[in-house]
Amino acid sequence: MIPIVVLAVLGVGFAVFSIIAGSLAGPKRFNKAKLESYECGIEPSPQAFRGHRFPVKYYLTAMLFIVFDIEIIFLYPWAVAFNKLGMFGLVEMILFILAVFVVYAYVWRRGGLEWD
Amino acid sequence: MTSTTHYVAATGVFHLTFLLVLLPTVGAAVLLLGGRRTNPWGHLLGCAMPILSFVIGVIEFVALIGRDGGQSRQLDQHLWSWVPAGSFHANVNLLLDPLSLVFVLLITGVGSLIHVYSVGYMEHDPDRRRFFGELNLFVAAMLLLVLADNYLVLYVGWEGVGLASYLLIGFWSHKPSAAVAAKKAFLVNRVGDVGLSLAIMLMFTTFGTFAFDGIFNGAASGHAHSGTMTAIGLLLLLGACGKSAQAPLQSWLLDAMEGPTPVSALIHAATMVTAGVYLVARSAAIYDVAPHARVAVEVVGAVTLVMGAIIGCAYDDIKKVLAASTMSQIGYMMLAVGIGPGAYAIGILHLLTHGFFKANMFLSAGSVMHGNNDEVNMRRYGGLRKVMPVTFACFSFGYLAIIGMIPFSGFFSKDKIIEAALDKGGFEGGFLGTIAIVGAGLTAFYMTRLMAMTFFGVKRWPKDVHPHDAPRVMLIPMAILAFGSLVAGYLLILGGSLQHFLTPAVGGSVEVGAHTISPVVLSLITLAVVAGGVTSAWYLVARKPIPAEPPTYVTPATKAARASLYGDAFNEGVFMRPGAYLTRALVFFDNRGVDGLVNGLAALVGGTSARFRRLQTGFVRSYALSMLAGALALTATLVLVRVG
Amino acid sequence: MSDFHSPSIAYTALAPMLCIGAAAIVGVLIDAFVPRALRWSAQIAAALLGLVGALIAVAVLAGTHTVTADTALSIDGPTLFLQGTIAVLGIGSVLLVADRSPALDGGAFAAQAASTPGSADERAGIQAGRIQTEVFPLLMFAVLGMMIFPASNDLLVLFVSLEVLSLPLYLLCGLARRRRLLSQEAAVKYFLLGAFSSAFFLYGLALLYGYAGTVSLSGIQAATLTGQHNDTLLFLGLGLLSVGMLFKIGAAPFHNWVPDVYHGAPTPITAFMASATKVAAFGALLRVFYVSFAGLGWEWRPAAWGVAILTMVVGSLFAVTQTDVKRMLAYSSVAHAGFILVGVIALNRSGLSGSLFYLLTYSLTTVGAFGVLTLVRDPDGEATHLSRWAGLGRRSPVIGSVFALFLLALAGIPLTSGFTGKFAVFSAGVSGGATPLVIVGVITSAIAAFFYIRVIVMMFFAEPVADGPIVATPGGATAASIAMAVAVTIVLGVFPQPILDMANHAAPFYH
Amino acid sequence: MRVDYYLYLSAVLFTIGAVGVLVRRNAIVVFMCIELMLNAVNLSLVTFARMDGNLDGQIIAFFVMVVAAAEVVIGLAIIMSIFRSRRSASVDNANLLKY
Repeated sequence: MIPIVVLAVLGVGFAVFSIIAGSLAGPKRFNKAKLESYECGIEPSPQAFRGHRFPVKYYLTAMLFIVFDIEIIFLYPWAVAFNKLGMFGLVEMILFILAVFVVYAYVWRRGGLEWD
Repeated sequence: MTSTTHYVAATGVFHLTFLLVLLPTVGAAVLLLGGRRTNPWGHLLGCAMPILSFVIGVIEFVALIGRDGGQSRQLDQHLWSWVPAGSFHANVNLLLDPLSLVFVLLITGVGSLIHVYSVGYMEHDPDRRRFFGELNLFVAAMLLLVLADNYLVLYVGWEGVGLASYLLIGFWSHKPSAAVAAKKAFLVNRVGDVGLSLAIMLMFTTFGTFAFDGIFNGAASGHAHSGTMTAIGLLLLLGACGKSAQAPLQSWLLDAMEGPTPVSALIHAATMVTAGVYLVARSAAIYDVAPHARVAVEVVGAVTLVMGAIIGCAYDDIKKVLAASTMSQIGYMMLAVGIGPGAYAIGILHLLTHGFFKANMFLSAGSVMHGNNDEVNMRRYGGLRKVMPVTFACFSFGYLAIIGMIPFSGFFSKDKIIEAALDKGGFEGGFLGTIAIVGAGLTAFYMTRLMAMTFFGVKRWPKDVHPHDAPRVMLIPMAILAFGSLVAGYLLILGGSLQHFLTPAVGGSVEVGAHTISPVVLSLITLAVVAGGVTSAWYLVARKPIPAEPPTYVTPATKAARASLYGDAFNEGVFMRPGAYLTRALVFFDNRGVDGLVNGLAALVGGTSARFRRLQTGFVRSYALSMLAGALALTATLVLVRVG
Repeated sequence: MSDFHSPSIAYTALAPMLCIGAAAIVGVLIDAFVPRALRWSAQIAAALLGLVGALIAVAVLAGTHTVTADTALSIDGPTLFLQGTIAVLGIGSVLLVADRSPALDGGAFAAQAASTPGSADERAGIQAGRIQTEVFPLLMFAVLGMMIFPASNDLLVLFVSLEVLSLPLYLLCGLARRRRLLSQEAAVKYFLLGAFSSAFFLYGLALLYGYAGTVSLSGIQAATLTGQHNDTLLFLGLGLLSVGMLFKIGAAPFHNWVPDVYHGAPTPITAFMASATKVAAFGALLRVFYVSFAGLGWEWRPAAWGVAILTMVVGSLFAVTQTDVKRMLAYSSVAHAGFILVGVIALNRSGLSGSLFYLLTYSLTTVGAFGVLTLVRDPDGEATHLSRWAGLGRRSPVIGSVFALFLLALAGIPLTSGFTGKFAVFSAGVSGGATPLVIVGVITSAIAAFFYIRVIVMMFFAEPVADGPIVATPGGATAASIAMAVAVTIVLGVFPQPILDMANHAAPFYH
Repeated sequence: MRVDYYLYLSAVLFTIGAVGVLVRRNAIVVFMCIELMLNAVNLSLVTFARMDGNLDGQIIAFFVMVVAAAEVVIGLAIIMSIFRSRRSASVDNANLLKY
């Protein structure tokens, strides 16, 4: 028990120390590149609208991600119990994925996946 | 009534019963939905339908007379199954028995005459077709009401006549007063309707059926709790009060006079307003086991009969006087049906004779108005007997009938009621009898006043008015009704024929042994009181000139006018000052108290609504708050009920 | 953990729901693959086919009693009755939605929901004659949720179907072509409050799960019978669960959204919400209370009485001073929810069948009434303000009389379906020992009659306004929808017996 | 270890969410509060599943998450559209429909 507590204290202490020390010790010289969003060194595109609003495209993409991401929640338990579920589970899951694909087709055909 | 009620299936000519209702319905549908195309012949169709119904009614009457007495005269025509409620099925059935047949004849007979009269009366109205359509709708609904064999169908007719009455009061909707009157009639009637619908619910839960026979047999068996029966009786009475303009729901009737006069004659004098009497008479079996409710009926009848008569003394508007008198006369009928076994038939008898003479007087009043540029103020009439001789003659018949002069019809029916009231014996009988006699005196007073102000004295109409008798199409129905006012009494009373005829429906007359006062003596007393009323009215009203304006409105400028005013104010006081105060108090009560109550209720609803609708703020967060509060209250109640 | 066994699924018994689901998915595919010119008609065809198919399936299934999908769904009399009702309402609403005749200025829906109101984008969309065909799949998904809702035999399916029916409705509310700010506001309000109420529902579900260890309705019933569990959990859960369902039926004090949302939403969608949503939600409410909590009647009745009385009073009282016809009908739907609650509280067989019948009559009349609303138009859209309706009955007697008929039916005047329905529910209430409630019901109906009649008086007795609204000649679809409502309103008033018998045979629940 | 503390925590979270709905003006924040309520319920569900020793609660929590995700998508779309036409996401500004 005690080693765990010690480890935790050390970990938290180190994190707090690094943040505080960094902000105290580091030089404060800002330029454009430093203030920009970090996108693996690529110029972020497109720019945020007048400095504080992002185009709706980001929203759309994020929403599509959430919707398609959430199907995993059903795939995962099914995969875990795949052996027990047998044929029935397979058929149901195929139906489920087909239904998701219908929506995918809709999004694709109506231009939801195009950036511009 | 100890015998069980049992209806036999309709056969032969009685299969036509449904046509009674169907014909006017078709008429109404064609006229109301047909649009302008039906304008040229609409009124003819409108007249034809009730006349045809009347013919069928007469045929069935003859056929019914031909049958053996008793239960074979109660015929049930099954049309279709309507509402299956639980295990029981409410049917749309029509019941043809003596009671309903009497009403059928009254409604279609008087109704036909009034339809014919309206052809002339409404001749220049652009909406005459709609008028006939709505009148036909009324006849259909009223026939359904009286022909129903269960309370549910009766309720349909009840709502139907209410609707038609509402439409017809507001027929001249361009007049704001008519629209207000229609609204008031609607509101007051809703109060009564709630009573009736609750009564029906209660009967259904008590007896498990809506049918008359089932309920009456159940009531007669005496299994039901007496408190329940009293409650049913009182709720039915509430419904009857609303429809029949009985205290305390009487106030709408005076305002209803805003409708065209034929409507006042048919709906607000002869037929619809008697529906309450019909309801009580029909529910005789219920009142037989609910003595307390019966007393309430008597009291309502007695109160209204005096109240209506006193109010009748106060108005200068000829139609309103007649309306007040209608209230009063229906009070007599209520009193009669409240007295109970043996008197039901008398109440119905008075209802019939009243149907004749009151319709007659309304139509005559319509004729007077017709000839006086629609003037209703009696102070602007005077001396009309010379220029409108036929109208005067007809009205006189009605007048003599209503004050109960021998040998006019009112004498027979009203005397019988007074007799029946006194025969109850004891304090109750004496009290009710006295009230009925006083009412007869008051009736004589205000009717004489009306006659004197309208037909006698000097002419007071403006120069540009040229009073004249109405066209023949209006006079003939008036004459027929006037004739009816004279003879209806004999025909109905001859050898107790009506009572005998009605026995299967409302029970036979019960002879009370000795009369409290010998009928002859009683008749003489009543006649003396009536003569007193006539004389005092003549002395107080007709002897002196009548100012063209009612006293309160006269400016104090002219001394001479003032002098005559004081006299007039004095004369107006029925029996000196106390009477005057009483009159005014009652009129005040009627205008402010009851109206105030009704308007107050409406204002309460409207005001509450206007205030609380501000709760709907439009803010999502306040809605969420109300939901959260609701959720807390709901769960708290659930948990507390469990704990507590 | 027990061994898994495949649940048996009676696909035939699910046919009505499968039909609707298929139609919805086909609708999505149509939007994806069919060329723009054909989309609209293809969508209508798919939606109507699905609904008619569901109706036929319901008719074929009549008399089925089965619990399927491992006790998740119960296909029994009430379910089929309600599914049939919903299918009919769906047909009526789809017809209203489908009407894009020029007289209606191109239908009720926005050319492009995403474009900002008043923007050039929006004008361009309208000029190009663009239309949002997604309305139909959304509608069908909502219908699917409504079909499953009353069939749900466990709380989880109940929750999921509640959301399936709600989510498309949130969107549909915001799609009005005119007065878009109102429409969007309605959508936001409906969404936020709807999600709020779902959270309550869900918490109730969780507590009941904690109480019974299961979410199946029969399981919960069994747990209540043993009485060996934690009662606090039970009643807290029951209360919170009820909040979610009472919200959907629009019962006070959870009714605040009703007038705002009904007012702001496109009228065909209002018609759909006021009718079908109410039917589905009452179906679920009835099932939950009749199956799981019937044995606790004495415990939940006081609260239910309070809600019913409040609902009736609030609905009819607030409607009295409304000056907008659409809003007035919204409050009237609140009052009607109260009347139906009387049948729910009766907690007996006739209460169930009475409520089912009432739902049918009320909802069809409502579809018709809102259908008429779409026809009375000013240059800038529907003329819903009461003053604009003055003298309408004189200028166009047919539409005036039809609307008067619907109002009379809503007021419960005899010989219309509304009377029969009210009668069925109230008599059930009396036999179920709720006489005081019925008295309140009768009195509030009397108040309610006042404002219905007021509109009729306005239409027929008032002088027509000078530049009054135009009464559009309905396109075939709207006319068909309204005609259906008229026919049902009259027939169920005069010859209600066959349908009443059906409702009687539909009861009780099978679980 | 007592599991019922999680129930209390869940109730507290639920309440915080409900109160947040009432006091916050920004539609997005209101919506986040509703999500908090849903997730508080999830905590309850998982706790009850643990107490009863069956998995139903956890499966239900999955379903709740899916529904919540769908709700997010729809809700944000609606809030976005009203924000674009009104330039404000305050729920108090959306106040045309009342009385």
